[in-house]
Amino acid sequence: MDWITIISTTIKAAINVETVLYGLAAIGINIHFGYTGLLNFGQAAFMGVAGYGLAVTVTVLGLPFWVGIAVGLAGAVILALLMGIPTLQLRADYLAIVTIAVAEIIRLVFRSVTFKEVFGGSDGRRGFSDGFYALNPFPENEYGFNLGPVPIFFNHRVLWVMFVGWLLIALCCFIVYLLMKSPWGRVLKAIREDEDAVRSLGKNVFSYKMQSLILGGVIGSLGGFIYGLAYGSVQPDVFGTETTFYLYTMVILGGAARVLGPVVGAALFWVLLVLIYGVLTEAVSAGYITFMDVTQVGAFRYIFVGLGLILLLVFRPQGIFGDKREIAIDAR
Amino acid sequence: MNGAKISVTTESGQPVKEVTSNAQGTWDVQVDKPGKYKVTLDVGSLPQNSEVRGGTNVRTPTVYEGNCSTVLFALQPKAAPGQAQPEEGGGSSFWTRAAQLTFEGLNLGLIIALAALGLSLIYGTTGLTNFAHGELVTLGALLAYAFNVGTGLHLIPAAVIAVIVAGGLGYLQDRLFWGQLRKRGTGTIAMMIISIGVAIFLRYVFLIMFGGENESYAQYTAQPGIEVGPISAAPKNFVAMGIELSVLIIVGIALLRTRTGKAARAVADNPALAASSGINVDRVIRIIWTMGGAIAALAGIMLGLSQNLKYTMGQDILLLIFAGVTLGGLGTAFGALVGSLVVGLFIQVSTLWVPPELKSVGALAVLIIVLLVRPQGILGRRERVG
Amino acid sequence: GGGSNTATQTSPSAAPSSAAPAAKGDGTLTLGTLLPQTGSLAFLGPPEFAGVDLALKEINEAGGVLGKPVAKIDTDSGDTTTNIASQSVDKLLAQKADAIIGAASSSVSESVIDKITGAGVIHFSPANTSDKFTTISDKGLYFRTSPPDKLQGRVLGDLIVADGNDTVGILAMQDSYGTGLADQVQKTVTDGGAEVVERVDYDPKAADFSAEVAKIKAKSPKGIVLIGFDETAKVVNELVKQGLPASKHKWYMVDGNTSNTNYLKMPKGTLDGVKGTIPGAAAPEDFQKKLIAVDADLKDFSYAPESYDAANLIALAAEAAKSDAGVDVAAKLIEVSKGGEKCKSFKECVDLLKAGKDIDYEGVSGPVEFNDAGDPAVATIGIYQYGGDNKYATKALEYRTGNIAG
Amino acid sequence: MHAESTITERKAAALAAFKDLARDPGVPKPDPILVVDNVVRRFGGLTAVEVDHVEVQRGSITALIGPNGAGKTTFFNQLTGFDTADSGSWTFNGRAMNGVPAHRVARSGMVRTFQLTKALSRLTVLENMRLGAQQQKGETFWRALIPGSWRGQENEITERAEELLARFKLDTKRDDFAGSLSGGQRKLLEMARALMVQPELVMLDEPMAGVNPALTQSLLGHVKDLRDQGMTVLFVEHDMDMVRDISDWVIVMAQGAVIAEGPPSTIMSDERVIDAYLGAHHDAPLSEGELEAQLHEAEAALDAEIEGETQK
Amino acid sequence: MNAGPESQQAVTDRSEHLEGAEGAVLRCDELIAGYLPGVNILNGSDLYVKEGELIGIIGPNGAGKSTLLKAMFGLVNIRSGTVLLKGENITNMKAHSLVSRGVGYVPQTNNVFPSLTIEENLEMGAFQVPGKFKERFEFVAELFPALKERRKQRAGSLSGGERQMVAMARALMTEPSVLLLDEPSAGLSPKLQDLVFIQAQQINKAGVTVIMVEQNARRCLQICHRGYVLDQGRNAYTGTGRQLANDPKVIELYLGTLAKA
Ligand SMILES: Nc1ncnc2c1ncn2[C@@H]1O[C@H](COP(=O)(O)OP(=O)(O)OP(=O)(O)O)[C@@H](O)[C@H]1O
Ligand SMILES: Nc1ncnc2c1ncn2[C@@H]1O[C@H](COP(=O)(O)OP(=O)(O)OP(=O)(O)O)[C@@H](O)[C@H]1O
Ligand SMILES: [Mg+2]
Ligand SMILES: [Mg+2]
Repeated sequence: MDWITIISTTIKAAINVETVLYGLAAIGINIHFGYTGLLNFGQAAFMGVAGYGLAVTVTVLGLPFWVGIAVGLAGAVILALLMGIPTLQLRADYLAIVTIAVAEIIRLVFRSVTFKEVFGGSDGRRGFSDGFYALNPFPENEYGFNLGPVPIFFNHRVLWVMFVGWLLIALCCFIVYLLMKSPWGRVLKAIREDEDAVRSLGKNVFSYKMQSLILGGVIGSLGGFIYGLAYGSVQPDVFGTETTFYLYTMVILGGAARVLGPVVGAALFWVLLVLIYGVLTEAVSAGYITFMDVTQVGAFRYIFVGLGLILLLVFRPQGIFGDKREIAIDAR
Repeated sequence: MNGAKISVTTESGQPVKEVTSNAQGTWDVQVDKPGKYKVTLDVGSLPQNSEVRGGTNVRTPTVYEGNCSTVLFALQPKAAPGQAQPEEGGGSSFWTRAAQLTFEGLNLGLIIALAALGLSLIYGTTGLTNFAHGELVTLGALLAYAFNVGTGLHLIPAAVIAVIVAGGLGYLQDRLFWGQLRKRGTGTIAMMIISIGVAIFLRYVFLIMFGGENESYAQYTAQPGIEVGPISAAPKNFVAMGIELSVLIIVGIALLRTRTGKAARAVADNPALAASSGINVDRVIRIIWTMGGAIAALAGIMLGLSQNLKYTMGQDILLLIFAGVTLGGLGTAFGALVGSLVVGLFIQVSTLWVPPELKSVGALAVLIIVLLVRPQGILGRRERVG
Repeated sequence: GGGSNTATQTSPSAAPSSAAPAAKGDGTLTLGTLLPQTGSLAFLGPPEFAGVDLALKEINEAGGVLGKPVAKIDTDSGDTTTNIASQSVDKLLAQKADAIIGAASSSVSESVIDKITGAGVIHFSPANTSDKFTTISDKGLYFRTSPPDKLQGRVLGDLIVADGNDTVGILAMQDSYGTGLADQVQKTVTDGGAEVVERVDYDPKAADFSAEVAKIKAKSPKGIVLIGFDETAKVVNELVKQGLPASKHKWYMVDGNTSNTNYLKMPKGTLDGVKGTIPGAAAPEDFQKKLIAVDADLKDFSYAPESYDAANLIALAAEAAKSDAGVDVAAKLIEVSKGGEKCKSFKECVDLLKAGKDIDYEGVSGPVEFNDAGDPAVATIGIYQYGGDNKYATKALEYRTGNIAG
Repeated sequence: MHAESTITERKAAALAAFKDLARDPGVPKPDPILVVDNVVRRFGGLTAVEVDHVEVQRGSITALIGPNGAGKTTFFNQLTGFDTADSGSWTFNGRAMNGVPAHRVARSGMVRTFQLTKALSRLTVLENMRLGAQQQKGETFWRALIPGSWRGQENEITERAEELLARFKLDTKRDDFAGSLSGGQRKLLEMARALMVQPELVMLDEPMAGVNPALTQSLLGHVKDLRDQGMTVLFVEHDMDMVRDISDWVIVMAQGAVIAEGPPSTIMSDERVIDAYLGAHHDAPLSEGELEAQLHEAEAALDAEIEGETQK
Repeated sequence: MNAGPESQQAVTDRSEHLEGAEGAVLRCDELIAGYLPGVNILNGSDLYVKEGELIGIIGPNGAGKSTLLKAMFGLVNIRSGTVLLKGENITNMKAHSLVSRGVGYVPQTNNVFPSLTIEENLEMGAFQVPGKFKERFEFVAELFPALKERRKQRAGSLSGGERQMVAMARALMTEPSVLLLDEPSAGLSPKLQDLVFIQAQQINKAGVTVIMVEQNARRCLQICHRGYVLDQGRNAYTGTGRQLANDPKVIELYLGTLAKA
């Protein structure tokens, strides 16, 4: 078995762009769900709006990269307002279904033939990342180091995305840390517990929920940008409900309402995905496992990922960083 | 059409050839260079009582190397001057289409309702938002497939066995898994994520066992439709709808009227108090899981019968199921029915106006609007404050 | 390449550090596959894997490439809903694949093309149909053998017109394959003087297709074109249900949906007289038998020929380049695909190459002659017709070969 | 704690204000802080609240009593914006308050507690308390990002919170999650949190139900202190000892309407009130003898009933 | 808690318990229980109740009174110690099995099924004896006429006091032989409070063993045969109702002087 590759790909997965972009989006979910108790199941839409905002601005309108970022951010804020104004009055479970619906509508519109001219149909858009890579300070090369016998290298493009991405993550985590320590964060957490009580204490619940929705949405949209920039393209199906489910999984894995929870959750999720896959493929091709063939490994990987998720949460329902006491209170 | 005169010229107008159509109305021109050509039909050579549809008698096909290119002049009887062109036969009017779509909406809505009922039962009694419910739907369909195609049983007994087996699996699921988690005091949020894990797990087990393709049952595939008034539908649709409706109503009434049904609602409200009232909470939940599993399986079989089977079939309608449950009002059986019917109807009927690729958009938009007007769902009730 | 050779890989010198992205060949041609084992296109995975496997089997039986057996690493491309394709590519690159065959979905390919070509590795898709790839910046490393939509669309459109359908309805799966083909059919049909009275693009994941069919029914066209993959069986169900059977309307299918085992379960005669177009100069039957020998469970054969040809072409180009490095191989791919002595199998071709001749590989999926963009330039389309047993005759009604461009 | 026997200035003032008032429902007060007119709330066929006119005197402690289901909580809900009245209007400090959302009501100085407590479960007790404070700088987004800008205020708030917690015997629980409190502790927290708001009018919905009597007693002193600090208190309570002890004025509701008003001493001897609400044994805890008598009475009634049944 | 050894009437050590507990219907011995891992709420409390007795438990907020009832009733996990019902070990037995052994329980909070109607709530009360529903329903409707009028109203929309009535009524639907009441009078109007205390006594007279937790402590001690004062999860004082009610220490710490005045 090729342990070197397995270890190398696994370590890389822990810090790669996927971790970065899901991590960012998960930080957003953590603000929504973990701190404010908003069951926003439309996070993927924030990513999508940002990614497409950037892509369409640059490719269709021919405007520069920075304008695209601005449009994407504005799109996220507007989406938050549009989603929030009518739905933030709803009970949590209803909010969930409405946000799923909004996200699905957005995805379906992105991929529709009717709007193909703008959004590019099911293949999406590409060719908008040059502006970003033009800023790349790293000369063309492979960067990294050997961890013992394990090579960990990224090329200059990936490195640039990762650099920016991790910087953003650090920034977001710091902001979340500051906010959640502050009275502002206290109001959010209180809203999560009981809105009416918070209202009775003179806080404008709606406004706080909206602030939370916008903040989490904007941070989620950063994930969307990273997606678009890392892959050089956006496709509608990336921004489906499935993605949001995975984001929730990451948040809970890491521990809800913990500053670093979502990031660690994202890393863990990808590590799980890559490690299981690496071990399985290698074991199968080396003949250690005979009940599946190589082309079934993809499916078996998910079976084990599912199992892994189940086991993690069965034995650590509060997630990696979570507080067991909170979970005990949580029981109905 | 015999004897129509056709002339072919190049794009720039140089004549290539003139031909006359043969008895079958076909003709043939050999050209030696690829490019655009202009084909003109001599209207004068047509019979008196016919004309070219669309009016123009010129076609400009492009011929590519090594290919042939066909042009067609559709003829139609000449309408008497001043008289409107007769409606084309065979097409259906707006209202027949609306009727057909309403029927389809009910058809789909009932299947969703059945699936939604299972979800709602389990959510209602245990508070578990079960993202693996789509997989339970798939499970039923695939079980029936296994008995049907795998063992050669006719679909009807195969379906009955599948529903029973799925019920049993539902029971075991709670007995061996969810029940144990409850006992450990696992919170509902953690359970929800666990259910995502279960969904992934099951889905890919299905992929391995069943493969990634669409499959159909051995019987009732492509059953020809019959015309009933303005709609045309296959007999299997009517039978299926009948079964779905009766199951929904029976379960709905059972929940409202029977002791176990009431106990289930009591457990949903407050399990500790239910236990204090002498209700065996675990037993009630197991009954609900058994029923939920069986009903989900039935929904899957009906979906497979009306459509086809695929390992993601349940996942693909999960959103609609959730929409149905929520729209009706969480935790009420009749709410699930009403909500799902609304979802089904809107999906289908909205295609009268929106492109079908966006048909879910219509239904989801309605969902949003309804919830804005009635935040507690159609049949839900507002809770009191204070 | 050389996934098994871990020692060299980990030495610092092997860690890619030069500005030139091309890693030096290590003598073993390593093919990576990036094909759907999971996700919404999972049903396309088995035939594609089988195609590659079959080619590899034949290549290695014929002595391999550059005197060594060709190595292969399979990975999962998933679909666009998860980004696992990117992780798979990481793995392939880490294991020094020289060429990657995949992905099935244009969207997935788009998301990884930069990564693959940036590493100096060939990106060779057997199934991408999006026209974006023609113009994409790919360092000359992107190729595809995917079915030539434009030609197929033209042939099909022409066939429809020739059959005298003056009104046509199109039901097309809404993705780059479906809409691309549908666009071409629509254009040809309209140019030919018939009218496309209704065109419905549908979401293949939709819960059901009754509304789509109802929309077609409203116009009751003479000819109905079904463009899609295996969900077409559901559409057929619906057409029959809503009273638009093949006996009353003329149905046309495409390569993505002509071979589907579900048709056999339908009542006899359901598909009687339906016509379909499949790229490739030979009847698929023989080839399918060979595939089944590789994978006995195979039910669908979509893109198997294209995958098979892709693997063969890469092997031949490597042999011609006398190198297994991606960049070197890519430089020879166009050459071996056209202009020279025609040959049909790897063995035949490689013998010619060894004899110092210029070759022109004629594939199972068509003549495969690459243009400069790495797209196939010429193709052959066969027209097949179904009988009362819901199977299409193994002998095509006719073959049409032509330039794709235009 | 304040010496209870000494009548403070405020108490005196309040008593003076009520001295010459008529005992009619809806009687006008000299200096009302809250004036309510024609508030009606129906649930289906049931009219839960139908208050014609009522006023609450500023700087007083007013008790609102009435049988279960009389509509007291619903009335509170209307006034504080947690439910929308079918009709009616009311003013607080002269400002019309109907249709004003709950949080604005609270901000304008009218704060209520909930009968069925609303502990913010996964916040600590101390955080629950801090949340009550008004006009916190750190509650605006941008300032929250600069800890320096709110630290000082936060410390003050914490100090105030800790004082209150000590009074409410919750200081040992300060770092526990509020969700882990016992039923009575939640009541205490609910009230303490409302006091953190420092409102002008505090509306307490059964604050002492389930609170240990010894503690209740000490808290009553605190409530009187509140009045002395100029706060107005309107509270719902079924504990007549408490009502008698601290209230300056009592309003009685039954079946949605105000049926009587008056000082505690007179109201408790009002026939209607006794009938509707207090029952026969309202004015003093039952003595042993009375208890026996009562029991015999009840038994006799039961026996008679059983006889009646059997004879049927 | 510094349990005052100087208090003469009220007993604070286990000897009385061990003596008295012989032949008790229900007895708990050195219960240790809690909600969160590592935090014990009950720290070894003892309790016994004899056939036909009415027992009162009082104590400050958060003392663990409710926890004690819940522990006996199988709703809180007992970490050590035993609970015996008529000699049978019922430690950590499931609540519904206790109901079939004749134990009834009214919780302090969350004591109704909000989405069920009043009638259905009561029906759930009679879950194990559905045949008796009609007869018992008439009985409780007599006690709380408000409930009868509203029988179709969902309990979730009831006022606090109305809920309390439903909760009490629900427990009276079965005819338990041991009844655990957690603050049954809280939130009720004085008139109904009287009724509850009278009812408790009557039920007890009819042979039912009653354990009652109350913050209406003085009233409770007046009617009960014996009382326990619980503080910090331990028995601080025990004695007859009258003993406790007149013990100056108990008055100062737990009863207050308000009601006496
Ligand atoms: N949302 C509602 N739907 C239907 N009826 C309601 C609703 N809210 C309150 N009620 C009814 O209105 C009446 C008044 O209730 P309210 O809670 O105001 O009583 P209350 O005076 O506070 O009683 P308590 O002293 O028991 O708390 C009650 O009979 C109650 O059942
Ligand atoms: N669900 C819970 N999780 C954690 N701790 C709890 C929980 N419920 C109660 N506690 C803690 O257990 C202790 C005892 O609570 P319990 O409810 O038994 O008190 P009590 O004596 O009934 O008080 P009260 O008179 O206020 O009802 C309290 O300190 C409380 O903080
Ligand atoms: Mg009330
Ligand atoms: Mg208690």
